[in-house]
Amino acid sequence: MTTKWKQSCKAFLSDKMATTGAIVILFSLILAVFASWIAPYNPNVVAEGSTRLMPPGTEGHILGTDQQGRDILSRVIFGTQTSLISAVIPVIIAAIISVVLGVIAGYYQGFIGNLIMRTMDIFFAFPAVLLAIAIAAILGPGLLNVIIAMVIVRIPYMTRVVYTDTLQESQKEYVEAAKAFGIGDIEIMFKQILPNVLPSLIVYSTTLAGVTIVTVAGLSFIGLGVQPPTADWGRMASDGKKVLMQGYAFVTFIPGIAILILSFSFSMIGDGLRNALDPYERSKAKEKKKISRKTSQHIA
Amino acid sequence: MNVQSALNTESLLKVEGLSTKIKTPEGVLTVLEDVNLTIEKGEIMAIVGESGSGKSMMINSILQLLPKTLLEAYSGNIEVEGENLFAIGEKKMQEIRGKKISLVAQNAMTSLDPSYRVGKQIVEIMLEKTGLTKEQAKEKALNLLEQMGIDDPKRIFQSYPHQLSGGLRQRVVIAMSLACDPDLIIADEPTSALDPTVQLQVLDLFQTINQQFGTAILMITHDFGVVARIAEKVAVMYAGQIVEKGETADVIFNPTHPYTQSLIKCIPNLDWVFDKGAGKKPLWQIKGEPPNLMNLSQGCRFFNRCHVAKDICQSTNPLLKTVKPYRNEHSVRCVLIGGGNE
Amino acid sequence: MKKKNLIISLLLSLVMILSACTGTSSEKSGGSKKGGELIIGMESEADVLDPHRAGGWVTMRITNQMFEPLIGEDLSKSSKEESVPELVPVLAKSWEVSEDGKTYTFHLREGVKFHDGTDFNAEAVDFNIKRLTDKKFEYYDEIGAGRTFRTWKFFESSEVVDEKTINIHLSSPFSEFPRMLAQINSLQIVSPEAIIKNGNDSMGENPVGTGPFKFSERKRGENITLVKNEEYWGEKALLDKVIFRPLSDSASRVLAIQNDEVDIIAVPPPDSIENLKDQGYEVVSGTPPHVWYLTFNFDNKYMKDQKVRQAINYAINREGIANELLKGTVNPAYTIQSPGAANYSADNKWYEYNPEKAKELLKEAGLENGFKTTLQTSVDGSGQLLPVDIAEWIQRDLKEIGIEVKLDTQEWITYYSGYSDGMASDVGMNQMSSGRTSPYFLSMVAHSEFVAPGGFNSGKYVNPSVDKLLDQASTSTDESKALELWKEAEAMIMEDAAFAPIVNDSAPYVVNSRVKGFVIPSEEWYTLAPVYIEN
Amino acid sequence: MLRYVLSRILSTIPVLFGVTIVVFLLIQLIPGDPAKSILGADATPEAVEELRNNMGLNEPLIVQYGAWLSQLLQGDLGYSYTLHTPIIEELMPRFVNSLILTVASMLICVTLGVILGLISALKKGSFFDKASMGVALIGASMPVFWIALMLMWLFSIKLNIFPVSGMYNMRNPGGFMDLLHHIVLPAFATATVSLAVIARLTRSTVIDILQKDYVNYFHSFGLSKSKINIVHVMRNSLPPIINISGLQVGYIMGGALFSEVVFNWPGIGQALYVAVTSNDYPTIQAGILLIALTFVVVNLVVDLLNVWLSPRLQDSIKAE
Amino acid sequence: MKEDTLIEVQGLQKVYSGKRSLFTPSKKVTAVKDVSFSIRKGETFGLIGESGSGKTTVGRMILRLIEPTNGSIIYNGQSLRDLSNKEMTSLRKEIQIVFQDSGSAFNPRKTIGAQIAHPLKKFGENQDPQFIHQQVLKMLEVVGLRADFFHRYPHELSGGQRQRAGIARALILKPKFLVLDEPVAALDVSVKAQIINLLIDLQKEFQLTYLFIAHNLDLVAYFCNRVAVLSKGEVIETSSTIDLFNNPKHEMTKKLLSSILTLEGDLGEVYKKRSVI
Repeated sequence: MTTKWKQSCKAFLSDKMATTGAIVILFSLILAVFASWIAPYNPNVVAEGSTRLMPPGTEGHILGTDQQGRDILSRVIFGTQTSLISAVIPVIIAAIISVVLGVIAGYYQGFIGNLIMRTMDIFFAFPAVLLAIAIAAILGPGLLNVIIAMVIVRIPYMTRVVYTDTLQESQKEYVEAAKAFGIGDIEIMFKQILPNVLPSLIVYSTTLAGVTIVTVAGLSFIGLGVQPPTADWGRMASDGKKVLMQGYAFVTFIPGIAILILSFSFSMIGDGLRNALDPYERSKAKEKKKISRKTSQHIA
Repeated sequence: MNVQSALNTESLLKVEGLSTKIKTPEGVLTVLEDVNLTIEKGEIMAIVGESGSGKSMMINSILQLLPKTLLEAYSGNIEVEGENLFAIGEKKMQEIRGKKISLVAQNAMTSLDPSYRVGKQIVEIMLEKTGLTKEQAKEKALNLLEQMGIDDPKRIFQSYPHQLSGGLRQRVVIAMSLACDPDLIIADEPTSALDPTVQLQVLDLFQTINQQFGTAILMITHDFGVVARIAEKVAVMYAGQIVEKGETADVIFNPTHPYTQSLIKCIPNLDWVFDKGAGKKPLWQIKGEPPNLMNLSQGCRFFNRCHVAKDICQSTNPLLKTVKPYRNEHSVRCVLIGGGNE
Repeated sequence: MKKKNLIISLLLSLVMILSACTGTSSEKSGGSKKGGELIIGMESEADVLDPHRAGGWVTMRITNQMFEPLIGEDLSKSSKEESVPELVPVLAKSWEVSEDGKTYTFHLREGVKFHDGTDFNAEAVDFNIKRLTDKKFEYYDEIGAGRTFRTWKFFESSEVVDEKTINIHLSSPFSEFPRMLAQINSLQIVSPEAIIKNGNDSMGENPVGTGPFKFSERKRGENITLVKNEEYWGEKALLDKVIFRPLSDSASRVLAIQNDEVDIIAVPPPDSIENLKDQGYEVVSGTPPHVWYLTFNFDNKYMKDQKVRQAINYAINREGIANELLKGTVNPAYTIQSPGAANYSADNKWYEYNPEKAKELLKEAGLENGFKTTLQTSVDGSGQLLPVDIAEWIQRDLKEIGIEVKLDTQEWITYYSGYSDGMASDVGMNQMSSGRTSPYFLSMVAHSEFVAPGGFNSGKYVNPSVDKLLDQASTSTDESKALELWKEAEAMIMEDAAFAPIVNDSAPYVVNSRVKGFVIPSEEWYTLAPVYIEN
Repeated sequence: MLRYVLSRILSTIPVLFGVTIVVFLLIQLIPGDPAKSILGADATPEAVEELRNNMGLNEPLIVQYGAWLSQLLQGDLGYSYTLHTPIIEELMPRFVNSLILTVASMLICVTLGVILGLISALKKGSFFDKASMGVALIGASMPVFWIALMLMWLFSIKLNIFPVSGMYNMRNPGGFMDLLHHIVLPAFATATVSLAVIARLTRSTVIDILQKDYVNYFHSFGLSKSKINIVHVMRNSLPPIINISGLQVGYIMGGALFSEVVFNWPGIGQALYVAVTSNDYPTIQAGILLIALTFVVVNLVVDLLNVWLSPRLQDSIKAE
Repeated sequence: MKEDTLIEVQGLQKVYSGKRSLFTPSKKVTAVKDVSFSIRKGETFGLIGESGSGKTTVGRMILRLIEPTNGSIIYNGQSLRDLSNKEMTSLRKEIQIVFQDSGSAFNPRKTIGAQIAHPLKKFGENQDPQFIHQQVLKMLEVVGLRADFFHRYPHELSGGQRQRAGIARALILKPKFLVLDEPVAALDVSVKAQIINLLIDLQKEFQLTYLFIAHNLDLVAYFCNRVAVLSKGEVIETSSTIDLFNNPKHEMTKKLLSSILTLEGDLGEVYKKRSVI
């Protein structure tokens, strides 16, 4: 590990909020992987002797049971699976695609760059949530389709981030130096420029992962998310609205809090990473303020 | 104010034993140590130093512009016309800024608000700091611009900063610094970003201002050429300390501190160009790099780079000693010349 | 379900009968109470208010207040009073059928005017018929025709005899024709003048009919307001104004009635009903023609076996679903025929809960060790109740007899539009909720003519004997004969166990107690003419 | 300048064109048959085929696009599959209602967001700063529908302060005050996330401007802090804040879908929700298109506003 | 072309097409109008001019980092503009550039050693890692950097050290011709001299030819044999340093010369003095 990364790690770990966020994510990862061992009940079936809407604190059901009598704790635990998958996978895929598009567009500019970025502009005309809804509505509900929708929706934003960074980096003299040695474009783009673009993309992706959890929950609310009976926080929260009016707020409240905690943790890590990658990032951040304004619409 | 201090008001600015400590993530840093300076009314003084020598900290200390989050502590004294800046409180300090002492910023481009016409920015200062009406302020601003050698002051008045060339911008900033008729202008490397031809014009402008308004000027620079051109007195700074000060001619033609000597010798000698027989002399160079203030050794701060250093320099912290006590004070911080403590 | 199509509507403004029967009210209190403004919280936004084009019951419940058919159903009696709404004359004061059963003669009511002031007459009826049947007609309406085609299955021609008499000629006897005319999406009479003046599309935006309520205004997403038709030909409505308010979220509907923002709400969440009753609201329900049933896939190797189908039928605890899961808002269903139809009898029960019998049957089929299969269901949808919960209940019940059921859940419309495509051979069964007051419903679900893909017989159930019975029944000219035939067909279908009926919705409405005269007949819709608000 | 405005307006044409293509293609990707959707699952195959022909669904894609676009240009958004009405009639009144909600949400998130961000920036590192930024981040981590549900639970059910649904009290509509009473909860629910975004951006922008040379320079003249903050810091923070606020319009229109559904607000979002759940593709198509167009217009306005606010941009435009 | 000419630039021109808008035709910006000069083997050729005069663009065009709009560049008898990319790549070993230290001349994410080694790894004949490592260490020594700088990151170096590393990188493939693009402009006075001395030493050691781009004249006067003065994209005067300083012909040149600040005041004073003598 290079000293730079060591420094960044140190800075990150000294950030209490970010570390807490990382611990929460790690914890939820463990929950997701070992859900079947950890969860006290089958999340999709009413346990023997359970009745509907047992309040939190009931013996055997710490977080109570839902409107069908299923154990909420178990459903929350299993819900980490879909939440993590739907948050992380689309962001990773979108990041990979965006890196290619953004680096090429930023490095070549001209016709290719214009073509890519103008295409992205078209997608910026759609509020991200609506675009996701439209795509998911057309593809039909289901986890895979949610992932596809989120990938499509995230690409323009991430591409823009990569593009701006690449644009700046490619004007720097170390790139000219590489060109002066006759080093090929591909190598310059992906070996020289990319490492400098990645940190801010990682920061952005982390934040986006948090946002994506929230967006996916929104899709679930509309019925476009993961299909029942699979435990999914967004759907749990929106299904709970049926009994919300009768005073059973916890059915909605608990999964919502789970979404909040996970999403918040990703944001904290994002913030922590941003600070940790300082001061190098800060100088860059200034240059690209203009763009970050555009991209801060990401929360969508 | 008692009689004694009233007598002392002769000096416009008097800095005595000033040390400035700031907070950094790595710990407390002493950026200025034991700085002594006096500027009389109507005088042009230069401070010469390379990056990291503490020139900017000087300005921030004098105008007390260091944010609380950054400042650890001051020690020593700064007096303006006999008033101790550390004692007068923020309100009075606000009075002094702009009216008594004003600043010519280093980078004129970034020091003007891009959203307003430059005239408005000059007028704004006048309106707040002086009792002028809007019309009076505008008239005065136009006058000032004209005095800055600007041909078309009305147009410039109506321009936005980005519409002006570097030289014009610098003139506007100088005009701004004169808005409230200050007694002292501190000019922070006002020409380092300019093309050589423009640099010369701006330097001349400072001289004109000095002569015309009797304004004292503290010129911060890294270039002895600039010093030679306009300053009457000069102080050479190295690593947060003044290492040599005196009348310009004395310092330039009789540099005493090894650092000053080196700096002056670093300037390329052009004799070979004009005197065909002269031939090129190798360029004088100082070895090494300026020290990191974070980990200073106890002795002389120039020790590592010094071409005449002796063992004693490594262990003894030199004091600023007068080497030429008569007529024009010329003092040097070097153990080998003036001696030191410990 | 959004049995969105086809059924008839009727405007029940048979006011005379009404005032007599429901008479609890109007007479005693005299004029003082007969007014008021009624707000109904609907389960979704209505679609187009053109009665020919309307696609859902939600809309038909509104258009039904403004439009009238020639023959209607008596909606003034609750399901308990009358399990099948009686056919009554509305805009036709009487009608006759020819000997061969192919010609219907309608004698039209006199003195009827449309809301726009134009006269109702035989020409108007003819215009309406042409709008739905005659492709060459200037005002032919494709969508309307598409929605009402079942009524016109045997239609040949119409003939204006005189100002107040019209003949309709059929190509074959059609015993259910009068009942079909009384259904929604049939021959509700719209004002020809309005269409001639403003075009076919205008009827949806500005409906003009003959009913006891007139259209006032519509704010999309907010409300549809009807006002009393002061010029009504019969007994006038009691309410001054009716506001239909779409509240698609069931919880919001509950809250809205609790906050007194609405007077009546449709489809309350089952969980809320006890609560609301305790708070003094009335829960009105009936036995509308609705059945939630499983369709077995005859392409599936297990489901081909009649014994397996019967075993599944026996294995499901319908009482449990109705009372425990759905809190008594539904009744267990033991026949595929939906309530409200003449041939329906609650006493006709097939396959009452008997898991032992089910296991036995499986054993006979050679499947004592059980098998795995898939059940497709939607996640929600109109009339679907709580489809996933019900499916999960069934999943548990079937596990008891060794059948492992995998649930394949789909979003409603995807599911609904795929339903008529049929099932892949690895899918064991799917599920639907539907129903008609006409026994013709049996043909829709079980006749080979409607086999998927393209028809409503999603399981591809084909039994020539059933087909024959159904055909005879629908073309019979003798009503009682037809009834017998329908019953015979029903029994045969149930013996085949082509379906597993699960529950019948009782369509509960929660009503503020000051609302009087609101009755749920054995239909998917109701009349508001006798309703009033008690001060 | 006028020329720039014109050319900027014209430059949205390719974007709009692209938007129509995307929207059109989206709908083409749908499996299933629109004709069938219109007629219902139990329609006869013949009827379906006939409708397909009449709807032009058997034409090549490009012909269909052309036809669709030319209809669009005439203000015809097509027919709803499920409502059987011209979509424009369905959406336009709702569009107005959505705009009302959007404007209310914008008012909330811009005023509160800017105030919060400004105070946090000026008191950087203070408890207020940390607390409000923490809350802002939490606010941005919640699904809108959930915020809406929780607000509804607390304020409508538990405290019974605000109505649960709708825009007006149906029984006795009370004009503006009634609207205000109804709009509070949905507007707040919609605004939360944007409020957080605006607060965070305002904070970072102001902190950034506070570090600018010219701000320090004006300090060196002894100008009062509050005046510098107002005249210089706020003025220069304005363009980014306006920019982000403009972008929030898009987010708010997206988020409004959720609060409209929860609070039964008769807006375009609610119509979209219904369209999505009933696979009414033409309505989805039209709704998305309408919102995208609005968003493009808002962005255009924001861009022009920024140019108007930035002398530098104006000049670079003149130079072009 | 004379025997001893290493590089000859003829009528070099660079026109940037500005952004086109719907209503205005694209506006063209001429960065370099007409530049011609030739550099002899082993000499240091100065290119001076005020900011915006196009001097940096000329430097970049010689390396074909920027494609010229017009004109020819003849290096050692070969027209650079006619070379294929492949041929140009092999020629790049001979022509190198040292940038002004702006902190961005090195990739911040890679060690100094790796970056100096990079061209060797790419184009060197001997690919033995040990050999490459040795070469880099040798080069570090040549430019006066300790071996432990090999593993450092650019931001851990001071400006002067980075500039030395930049020179090392440029020299690693043993080039014949170096473009020095304001290599000391951002450095402190005390460090400036170190770098100039280093460059002078290296020139002797490796028989290098320099194109020295600068905006202030004192260093040019000291460092260069011949000078071309650039103004608004055009060469207004080319001559030997001595001639130029003693006998400036163009007004602009005179103005530039008189702006040199010396310890005795500006050079104008010197001229006055000399003319008196």
